[in-house]
Amino acid sequence: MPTVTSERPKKFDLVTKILANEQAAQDHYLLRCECPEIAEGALPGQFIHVLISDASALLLRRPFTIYSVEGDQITILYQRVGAGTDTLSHLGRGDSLHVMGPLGNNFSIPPNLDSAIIVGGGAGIASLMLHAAALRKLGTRTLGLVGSINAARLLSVADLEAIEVETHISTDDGSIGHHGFVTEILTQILEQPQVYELHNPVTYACGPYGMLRAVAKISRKFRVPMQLAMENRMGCAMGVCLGCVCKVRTPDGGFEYQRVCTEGPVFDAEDIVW
Amino acid sequence: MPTVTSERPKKFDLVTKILANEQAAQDHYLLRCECPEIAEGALPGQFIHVLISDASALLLRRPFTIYSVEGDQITILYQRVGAGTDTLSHLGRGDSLHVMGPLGNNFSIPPNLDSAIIVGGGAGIASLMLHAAALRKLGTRTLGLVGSINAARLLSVADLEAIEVETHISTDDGSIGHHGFVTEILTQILEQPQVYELHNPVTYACGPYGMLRAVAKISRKFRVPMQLAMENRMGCAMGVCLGCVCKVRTPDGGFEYQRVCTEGPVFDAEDIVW
Amino acid sequence: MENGSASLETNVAGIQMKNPVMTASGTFGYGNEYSDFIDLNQLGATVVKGITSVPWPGNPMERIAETPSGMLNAIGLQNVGVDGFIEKKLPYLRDFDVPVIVNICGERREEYEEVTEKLNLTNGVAAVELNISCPNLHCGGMSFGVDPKLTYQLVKAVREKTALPLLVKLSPNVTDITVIATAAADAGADGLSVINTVLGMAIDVNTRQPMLQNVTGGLSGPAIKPIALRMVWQVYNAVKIPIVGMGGIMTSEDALEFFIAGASAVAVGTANFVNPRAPLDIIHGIRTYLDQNGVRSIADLVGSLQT
Amino acid sequence: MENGSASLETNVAGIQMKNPVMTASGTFGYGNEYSDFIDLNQLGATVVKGITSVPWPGNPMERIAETPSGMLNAIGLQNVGVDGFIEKKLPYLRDFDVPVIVNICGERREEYEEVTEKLNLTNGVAAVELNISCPNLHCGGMSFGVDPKLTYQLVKAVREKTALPLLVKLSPNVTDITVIATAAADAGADGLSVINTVLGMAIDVNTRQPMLQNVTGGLSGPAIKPIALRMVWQVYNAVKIPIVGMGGIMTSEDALEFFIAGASAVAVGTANFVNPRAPLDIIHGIRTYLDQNGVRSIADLVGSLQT
Ligand SMILES: Cc1cc2nc3c(=O)[nH]c(=O)nc-3n(C[C@H](O)[C@H](O)[C@H](O)COP(=O)(O)OP(=O)(O)OC[C@H]3O[C@@H](n4cnc5c(N)ncnc54)[C@H](O)[C@@H]3O)c2cc1C
Ligand SMILES: Cc1cc2nc3c(=O)[nH]c(=O)nc-3n(C[C@H](O)[C@H](O)[C@H](O)COP(=O)(O)OP(=O)(O)OC[C@H]3O[C@@H](n4cnc5c(N)ncnc54)[C@H](O)[C@@H]3O)c2cc1C
Ligand SMILES: Cc1cc2nc3c(=O)[nH]c(=O)nc-3n(C[C@H](O)[C@H](O)[C@H](O)COP(=O)(O)O)c2cc1C
Ligand SMILES: Cc1cc2nc3c(=O)[nH]c(=O)nc-3n(C[C@H](O)[C@H](O)[C@H](O)COP(=O)(O)O)c2cc1C
Ligand code: FES
Ligand code: FES
Repeated sequence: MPTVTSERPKKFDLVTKILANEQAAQDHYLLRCECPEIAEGALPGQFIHVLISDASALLLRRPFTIYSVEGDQITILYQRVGAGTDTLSHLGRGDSLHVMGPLGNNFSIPPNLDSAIIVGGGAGIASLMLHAAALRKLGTRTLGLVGSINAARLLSVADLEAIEVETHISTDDGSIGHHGFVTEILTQILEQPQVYELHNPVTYACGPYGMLRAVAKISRKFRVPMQLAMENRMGCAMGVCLGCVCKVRTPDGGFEYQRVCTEGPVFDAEDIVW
Repeated sequence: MPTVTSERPKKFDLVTKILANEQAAQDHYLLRCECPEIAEGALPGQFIHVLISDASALLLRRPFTIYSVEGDQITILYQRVGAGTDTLSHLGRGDSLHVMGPLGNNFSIPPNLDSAIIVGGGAGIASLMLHAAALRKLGTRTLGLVGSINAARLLSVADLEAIEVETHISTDDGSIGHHGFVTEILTQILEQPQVYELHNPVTYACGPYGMLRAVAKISRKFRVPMQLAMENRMGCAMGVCLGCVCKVRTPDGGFEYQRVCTEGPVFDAEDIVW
Repeated sequence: MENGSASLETNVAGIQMKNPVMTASGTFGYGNEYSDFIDLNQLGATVVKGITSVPWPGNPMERIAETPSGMLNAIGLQNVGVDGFIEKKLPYLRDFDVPVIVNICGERREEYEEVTEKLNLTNGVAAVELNISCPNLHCGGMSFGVDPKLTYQLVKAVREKTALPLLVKLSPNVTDITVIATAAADAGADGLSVINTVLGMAIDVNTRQPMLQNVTGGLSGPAIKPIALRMVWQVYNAVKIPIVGMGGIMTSEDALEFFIAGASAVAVGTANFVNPRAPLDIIHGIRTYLDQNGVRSIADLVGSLQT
Repeated sequence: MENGSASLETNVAGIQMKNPVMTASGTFGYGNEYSDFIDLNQLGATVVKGITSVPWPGNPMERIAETPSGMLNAIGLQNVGVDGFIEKKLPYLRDFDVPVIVNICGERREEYEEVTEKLNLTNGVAAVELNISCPNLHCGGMSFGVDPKLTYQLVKAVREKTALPLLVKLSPNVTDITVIATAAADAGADGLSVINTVLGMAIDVNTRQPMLQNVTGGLSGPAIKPIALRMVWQVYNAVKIPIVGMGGIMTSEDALEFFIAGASAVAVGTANFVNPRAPLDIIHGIRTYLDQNGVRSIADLVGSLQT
């Protein structure tokens, strides 16, 4: 499997205005803003680093993957988990936002890929949507495994179906779809790939750390190549603070700490030391 | 001259919604909100302590005098001077505000007072408006000396004239009224009180420290009693941090540091050690 | 205690409290100031403003300044003196069912002893908090608290004068707080208050003058919380006597961090200026957390950090 | 220099700079990372991430956490080692017209000496900044910087090895920073960098785990500005060698506070993470201030505090 592309678009640091910031599900929001420079070059899996408020006790920016691009506009899909995303959720049309991006590397598609599975846990699906669109544009058969706590927090199913991704839903409480984890669905699918019309699929995943580890283990078991997007805590998002690292195997059998913001967020699952 | 009343209204700590927050002059704003509890008891010269934003780098509240009371509503008149008042100026109708008050002591009116002069420098006039209204309600002849940097920042003249306070304007740049300081007008008036139909007037003043000191000196020279409102930096505004003190003469010929938030903000000019 | 909920009752350093939340010295006056907002009886304890042997005028203004997520103060221990305190301030507090902890300070050892002896003879004092960490005195104050020998001597001297529970309030302005903590514990302190303010400074660039007339002052508020927490954890691992944790506590989450780091009780300081109900909100939040996490008593949380 | 405006040129500790604004070690990488946003040639100087004799892996994650107006880090000096630096990082920087200051660290004196000697033989190093204050090393690092004797010995040893301008970066985690500053000056330092991060800690109350895998970390950002300013002012009054001030500088007003307190230059750290153009905005703001206040050169501002 080829590693991720190394040609990256130029980065921009902009002040833009929010065009829309609407609830997408319980505790989740879609925020759209005009960023022609970022929209132009953004690759699937890349993210923006957002300054939520000036002169505030919240010092650092917050990273969010680019969920979709329409013309000059980009959209992010974010979950309200703490002070920053809470403040963000209270902003509205016309409020200004400092945005840096596009940052990081991107998901890649091996030549002649026949089929793909994307696995999104919670807001993790946000990192996969642009990539799903890229896969579908190439005509790649794509299954979308979408996991959430419950029906009220289920994300992106309509957006996936609109681009003809075959979605499989699971919820922790069984309020919709499979009662259980996405990992269970993944196992079931990989046990009988032919049933799902999958030929040499690649798995792409994003979600909580524990889910990623589990998905990586399953993909490995079934010898399915996997790319995953990490969501470590970030400082600079520009590769200078070394705050966002994850443990990555080196060819010599050792390991090194690589920057999720720069060498990632997308890694080959085989390379991650869990 | 009797000292200030000691009967103080109960204090409240409320969350209210802003009803209006409009520019009154360059860099100055009138903010109105509904606070029945505070409106009911507020005395002229008393202030509120305002939490401008939660979870913010601006830790402390900001004190503002109650400019006017209409029914259940109170209004403050504030100048944008720093980060807090700048943030405040960006809030609008419907935004919530934490308000504590009414705080501090109040201006007092000696029995049978015939005439009064209020002297407001810049936003200092905000502290005098409610008192001017009280004076006029008693039928006291009241002169209003209003000083500002320039015409664009001139405050409250219409409000004063509406309650028949005879206003005298001065600006630093002469763009309206007397070209110079309010202190010059005050001297001129006190040199010929009869010309201005003043009989045993009392002076009430609020404004920058330097102006207050000058006004106190003039009042003293003409043996005119004077009350002034101090605007020291505040922490708690409740009398516990001892951060807001000013130097006050004690009967034994010494001095002590008294709390502007509790023993003040109104002091007898004679008592202040400058 | 609310029905069916976790117990917040605790005894720290011999001070019996309904809950482990105090108000910090110098930030809650003498109890009466906040009476329109808060029922004193609901507090775990209240620590009064630092008291000295004779009344002190305090520092000239300006005495406070705001900094990012913090404030500086250089009050200079303005207070009515121990006699004034006993006569004018304590009677009000005695009417409540809340332990009163008296924070004491001085320039020389004898002054600390004198104040302590007067408090011994007074009803209504639950404990003494020895302030060896005031950054706003030129002699005395912090100079005791940055030297382990002086700390030991002072604490020992006061210990010999009183049977009241004795807390010693440590300065964060030291290289190794465990050395001072150990000296205080060895000299007989019943508990340690960690931390006092951090020495800081701010300048008005337009006038090129310091924001405080005293030039430097003590930094408090959320800005210092990480420093305070680190010191509580260090002290917890170094001494056996209980710790009252403080420094930047605004919310119950903040308070919980201190318990987990090793504090047996917490004190709320600067937060009172912003939200007079902060101590009550914090008590409520702690109770909710204990209930939700199935923790039966606050003691089970103390020092429970998983490293 | 802009037409008709004040001169920002300055020579600090033998480092000739277009303006007195540097980027702080560990917060600006090796210069190339921010190339999409900022023209390196506009900086007064750039200080690179701490370098050691051999490559270091750094600490396990999580390495950073946000705190009120600040952040904690425990990177653990991950770096490519001095050889890797000279080979892979320095060539890029050499192409610019900006002094490169190399921050060096080690566990033992010999390591500092070894790194220094390698830098002596290299083109394109404007100065060495001796990091004796890294709070995230178990041995070495900060343990030098909190002991005046060890400071003296280490600085003297490195001084004897190099003719490069030598800055010594001080730790704020000390009782009296002037003692360490004096030791470093006496041992031959050309200038002092004040301050490194303040040791702090944060806890996740839900997991009861420290926010940093290393438990404690270094606090930086606006929260520490009052502490940093106080220390710059103390050091300015204690030693004669120039000071590079840092700690929480976000705006030109912040930087001006440091000059007025006694810094001859400033370094911008955490601010880079929030606003990559911060150093340039600060340079611009300083120039405007000097012009508006009729100050002819930055040197006239240094230590101009009116007390
Ligand atoms: C490359 C990348 C892409 C991401 N994309 C998305 C996305 O598209 N949608 C989405 O909902 N979330 C995304 N995240 C996670 C998102 O950045 C965090 O949820 C957000 O920063 C939390 O901020 P907060 O202030 O609300 O929470 P906090 O109160 O700061 O913390 C709440 C929780 O969020 C974690 N967190 C805090 N700061 C960060 C940070 N800077 N980076 C990562 N985690 C953090 C904390 O560890 C804690 O568990 C992404 C993270 C990364 C690194
Ligand atoms: C009792 C009292 C009543 C007041 N009434 C009014 C009023 O009606 N209208 C009005 O415009 N202003 C009034 N003030 C002044 C007003 O509180 C300050 O202008 C305001 O707090 C500044 O906040 P800031 O964040 O914008 O400025 P900052 O950036 O904090 O500082 C800018 C300037 O304001 C001063 N300042 C900062 N904080 C305070 C504070 N807490 N108290 C006083 N001064 C401060 C600073 O010293 C500095 O010179 C009053 C002050 C007091 C003490
Ligand atoms: C205005 C003010 C006055 C204080 N006075 C005292 C005092 O008299 N004695 C004392 O031991 N601590 C005093 N302190 C320190 C506090 O009790 C507390 O230790 C410190 O402020 C840290 O807690 P905080 O961040 O919650 O405020 C004072 C703090 C402030 C802000
Ligand atoms: C992520 C990070 C890494 C740092 N790495 C180093 C380092 O390698 N060497 C060093 O001397 N200082 C290092 N520092 C300290 C900074 O150079 C600076 O002294 C400190 O952060 C205070 O400045 P600030 O508040 O502007 O960030 C680091 C700081 C941060 C935040
Ligand atoms: S976030 Fe700073 S290196 Fe990745
Ligand atoms: S502001 Fe705290 S005592 Fe007045």
